[in-house]
Amino acid sequence: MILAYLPYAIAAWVFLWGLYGIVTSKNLVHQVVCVAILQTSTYVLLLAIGYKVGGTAPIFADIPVGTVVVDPLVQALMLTDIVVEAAVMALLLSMVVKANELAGTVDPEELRFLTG
Amino acid sequence: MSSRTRTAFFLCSAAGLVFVFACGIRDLPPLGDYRGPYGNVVTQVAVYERHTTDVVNAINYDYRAFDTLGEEFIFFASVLGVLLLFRPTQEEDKNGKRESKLEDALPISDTLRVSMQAMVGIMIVFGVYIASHGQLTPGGGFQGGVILASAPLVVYLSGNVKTFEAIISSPLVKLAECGGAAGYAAIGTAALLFGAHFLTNIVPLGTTGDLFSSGTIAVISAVVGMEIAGGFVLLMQNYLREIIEERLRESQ
Amino acid sequence: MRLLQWVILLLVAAVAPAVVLSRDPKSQVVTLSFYGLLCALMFFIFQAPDVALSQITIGAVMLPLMIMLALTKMRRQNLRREREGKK
Amino acid sequence: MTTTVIPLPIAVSLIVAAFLAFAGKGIGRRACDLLAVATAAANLWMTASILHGTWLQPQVYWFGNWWPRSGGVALGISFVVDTFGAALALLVSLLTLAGLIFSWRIFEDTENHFQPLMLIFMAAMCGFSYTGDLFNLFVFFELMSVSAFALCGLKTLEPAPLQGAYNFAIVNTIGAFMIVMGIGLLYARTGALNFAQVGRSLGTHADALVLLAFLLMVVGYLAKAAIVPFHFWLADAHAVAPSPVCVLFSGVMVELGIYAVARIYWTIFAGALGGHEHELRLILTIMASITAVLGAVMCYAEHHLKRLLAFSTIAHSGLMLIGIGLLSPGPLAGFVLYVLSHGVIKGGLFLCAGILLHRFQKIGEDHLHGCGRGMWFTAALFILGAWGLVGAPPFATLLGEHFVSHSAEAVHQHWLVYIFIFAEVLTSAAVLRIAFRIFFGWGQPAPSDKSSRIEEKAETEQSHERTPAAMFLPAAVLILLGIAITFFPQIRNTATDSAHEFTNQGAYARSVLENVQITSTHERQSENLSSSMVHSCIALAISVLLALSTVFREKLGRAVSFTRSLELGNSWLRGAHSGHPGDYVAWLSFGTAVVGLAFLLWLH
Repeated sequence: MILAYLPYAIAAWVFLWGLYGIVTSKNLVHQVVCVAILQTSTYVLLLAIGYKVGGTAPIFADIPVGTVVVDPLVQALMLTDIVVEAAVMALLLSMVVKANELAGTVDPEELRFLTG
Repeated sequence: MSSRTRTAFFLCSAAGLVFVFACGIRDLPPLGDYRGPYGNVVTQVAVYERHTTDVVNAINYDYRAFDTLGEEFIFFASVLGVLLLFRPTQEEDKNGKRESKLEDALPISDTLRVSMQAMVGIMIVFGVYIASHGQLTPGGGFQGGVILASAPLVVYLSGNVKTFEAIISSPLVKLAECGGAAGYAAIGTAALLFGAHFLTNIVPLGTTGDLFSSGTIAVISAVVGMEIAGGFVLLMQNYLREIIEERLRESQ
Repeated sequence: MRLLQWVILLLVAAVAPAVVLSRDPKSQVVTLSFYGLLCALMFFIFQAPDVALSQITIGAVMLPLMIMLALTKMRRQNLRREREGKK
Repeated sequence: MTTTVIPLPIAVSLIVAAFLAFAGKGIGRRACDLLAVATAAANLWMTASILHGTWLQPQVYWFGNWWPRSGGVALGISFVVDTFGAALALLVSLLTLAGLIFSWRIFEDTENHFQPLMLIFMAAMCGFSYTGDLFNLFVFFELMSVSAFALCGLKTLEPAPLQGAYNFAIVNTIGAFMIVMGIGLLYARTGALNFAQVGRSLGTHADALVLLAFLLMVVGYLAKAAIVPFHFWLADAHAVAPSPVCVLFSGVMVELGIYAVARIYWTIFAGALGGHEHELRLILTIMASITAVLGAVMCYAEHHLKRLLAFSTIAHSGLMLIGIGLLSPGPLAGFVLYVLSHGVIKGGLFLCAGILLHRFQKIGEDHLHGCGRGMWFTAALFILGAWGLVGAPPFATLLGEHFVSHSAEAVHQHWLVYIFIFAEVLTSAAVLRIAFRIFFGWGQPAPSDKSSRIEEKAETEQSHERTPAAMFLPAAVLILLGIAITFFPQIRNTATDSAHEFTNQGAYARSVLENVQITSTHERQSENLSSSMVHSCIALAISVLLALSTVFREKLGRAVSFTRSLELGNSWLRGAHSGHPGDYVAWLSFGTAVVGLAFLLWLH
C-alpha cells in the first residue's frame, strides 16, 4: 500500500535534493543544473498523477476508442514544462557565461556586486 | 551567511518541508487510480472531434493550443534574451570580419566525414517525419524541430566549419524562428476573420489517420517545428560563434 | 510491468542526488544526460511516449550540449583572460 | 464587439514582437520604436475598450470555441475578463507605453531586441490578468518571468545586472516549479484546470492536500510579489534593470503576483478554506505587515536611488497584501485602487530616477548630492511622488488606504492602520530626503554605503545638458494620473461593486460554466474619508519632518541623531540581503516551511 505513494514521495525527494543543490552550490553552472533537477520533480509528480492502472498510451492509432488509457492532459502539461525548462536553462546558462566573461568567476561567494 | 550556516539553515527548513509534503501526499489518490473527468472525457471525444489519433497532441495543439502559444513564446523570448546577452561588442565585430578568410581547421578522416554527412540527411528526414506525423504518432512539431536543429551540429562535428557557419548565420534561420512564432499567433487570429473564436480550427479536418488530417493541428505543429528548429540553431550559434573564431585563430 | 515501474522510479530517485552531488560541472554533464535518459525511460514505461521523445531530445541531448558549450566558452574566456594578464 | 477584441491584446503584440525580432536590424532603430509605441498605444486602446465592455459584467471567452461540456467539464481554456483584470491590463499597457516612449533616447546597442521583449512582456501580463485557467495562468506567469529576466540583464557591460537578473531568475523559477506542483496536486484531486470547475469540485472540504496545493501556489506567486522572506531578488533586479523596465516591474508585475493569489483564493479555495477565514486572515496579514515594515526600514537605509525605490515597492506590496489578506470585498476594492495609483506613481518615480541617470550618469544619492539644482520640474515630480506614496490627498492612494484600513477596523485589526502609516511615512520620507539632497543640495552628502556604489553604467553614452521631453512627459503624465484617479468617483464605485462580484465564487462559477450572469446586490462602502484624510495628512507632516531632520542632522544636533542610525540601517538586515542566490533560496524554503506549518496547524 505504501508503494502506491512512492512516486509522490520520490517527487518530493527529488525536489528537496534540487533545493539542497541550489543552496549549497559553489558554482553557478552546477546551480543551474540543480534547477533542472528540481524541475524533474514536477515531471515525476505529474506522471504519477495521470497514471491509470493497466492504461496504455493515449494514442488511438491501433487501439479502439474506449480502451483504458493514461491521462493525456498531464502529458500535455509535461511537454509544456519541458519547453519551459529548455528556455529557462538556455537563458540562465548564458547569464552565467556572460557573468564569467565580465567578473572572471562563477562562484556565487565571489560574485558580490549587490549587497546591503 | 557563511556556507555552513546556510546549509544548516536550509536543512532545518527542509525538515519542515518534509513534514508538510508528507501530510499533503497522504491525501493524494494512490498511484494508478486517476479519477478526474478531464482525461476520461477528452479521450472519448478527441478522436471524433479532431480526427487525430494522438490525443496528447490534440490537447497540445487544439484543446489547449493557447497554452502552447504561450509556451512557444516563452522559448522565443528566451532566445531573444540570449541574443541580447551575447550581442557582439565592437572588437568582436572586427574578429567577425577577419574570420571570413580563415580555413577549416579540423582534420577529420574522410570516412567519418562522409558518414556524418549521410547522418545529416537522415536526421533531417527523421525530423521532418516526426514533425509532420504529430497528429498520428508520438512526436510533433516540438520534437521534430529539436531533431532538425541538431542536424547542423553534425555538420559542425563533421568538420565543415564553413558550411556550418553558412547554415547558422544565414538569415533563413532567424526567419524560420520568427516566422514560426508569428505564424502560430497568425493562425489563431485568422480564425477571428471567420467569426470564430481565437485558435478555432478553420481547416478541413480530413479523414482520421491520414497525414493531412486534423486541420490546424498539423499546421500549428509545422510552424512550431520551424520556430523550435530556428531557435535552437540560434542558441547554438551564440555559443559557437566565438569558439569557432578562436579555434580557427589558434590553428594559424 | 509493475516491477519495471518501481525499478525505474528508484533509479531516478537514486541518480538525482548523484547529479546534485557531482560538484564538478564537467563530470556533472555526463551524469545529467544519463539522468535525462532515465527520465525519458521512465516516461516511456509510464505510457508517455510523446513526453519521452521530447525528454530525450531536450533533457538527454540539448541541455547537456548547451552546458558543454557554455563550459567550453567559459574555459576559453578564462584562457584569454590569463593570456591578457600575462601581457 | 468586446468578445472579438479580447484575445487581440495578446495576439497583436506577440505578432508585432516576432516581426520586430526579425526585421529589427533591417528597418532601423526609429522604425522599431515607432512600431513598438504604436502597438503599445493600440494595446492601450484595446484594453480600454475591453474594460469598457466588461464594466460590471464579466466576459467569458472560450479559446477554440471549446465551450464546457455537459456537467461543466471544461476542456478548453477560457479568458474570464472582469473589471479588475481588465483594469490591471489597462495599467500594463499604459506603463509599457510610458516605458517605450521613455526609452526613445536610450539603448543604442540592443540590436533592437529591447522593443520586442517589452511587447512580449506586455502581452504576457495582459494574458495573466485575463485568464481563467490554472495552467494558462502559469504559462503567462512564466512568459512574463522569462521576458523579465531578459530585460533585467539588458545592460551587459558590467557584471552587476547579470547577477541581479540571475538571482531574479533563480528565485522566480523555483517559485514557478512550486506553482506547477500545486497545479498538479489540485488536478489530482479535481481532474480539472479551469478555476470555476476546480473550485466547484473542491467543494467546502479542505484536507492537507488542498492546503499543500494552496501553499505551493501562494508561495510561488508571492515570490513574484516580493513578500518577505521571498523578496530578496526584487531589490537586486530593480537596482540593475533599466529604468523603463523597472517601471513595469514595480508598477504592475509585482502587483500581479498578489492579484494571482486573490484570484485563485476567491475562485478556487474560498469555499474550501472558508471555515478558517480568521486564521488565514491572520497568517496573510502578519506576512504582509512584516513585509511592509522591513521594506520601509530597508528603504530608508538605502542610498542607491533605484534600490531605494525597490524597497519602497516591497513595503507597498506588503500593504497591498494586507488589502487581499483581510479576505473581504471592501479591502479588495482598496487593493485595486491602491495598485492603480501606486503603479502610476512608482512608475513616474522610476522614470525620474532614469532622468537623473540620463543627466548625470550616476545613481548613488551621495554622488548626486546637489547635482539636480535647477531641475525644478523633475524635483516637483519627485516631491509629488513622495506625496503620493504617503497616500495624502489628492492622490488616489488615499482611497485605497481608506478602504483597507476602514475594513481593517471592522474586523478589529486596528494595528494594521499603524502599519500603513509607518510604511508610508518611511518610504515617502526617503524619497523626500533624496529630493532635498539632490535637487536642493541641502545638508551634508548622504553617507555612502556599498550598495550606493553599485556600478551603474549609463543607459546613454555621454551625460546630457537637458532632459528630453520624451523622458519628462511620461513621468509627469504618470504622476498626475495618480491624482486624476481620485476625481472619477465612478472608478471607486465600480471598484467596490466589482470587488463583491470578484469575491462571489458561486456567481463566478455559474457565469463561466453555465454562462449565467448573476448580479449580486450589496451595500456601498462608507465614503467618509475624513478620518483617513487626517491620518494621511499627519503622516505627510511626519515624513516631511523626518526627511528635513535627516538632511539637516548636523545643524539640529543630538535631538535628531536617531535619523543617522535610521539612515545607516541595521547591519544584520543589510547583511541578509547578500546577493547570494544560495541565501535567497534558503530563505525561500524557510518561508515555505513556516507558512506551510502554519497552514497545517491552523487551517487543518
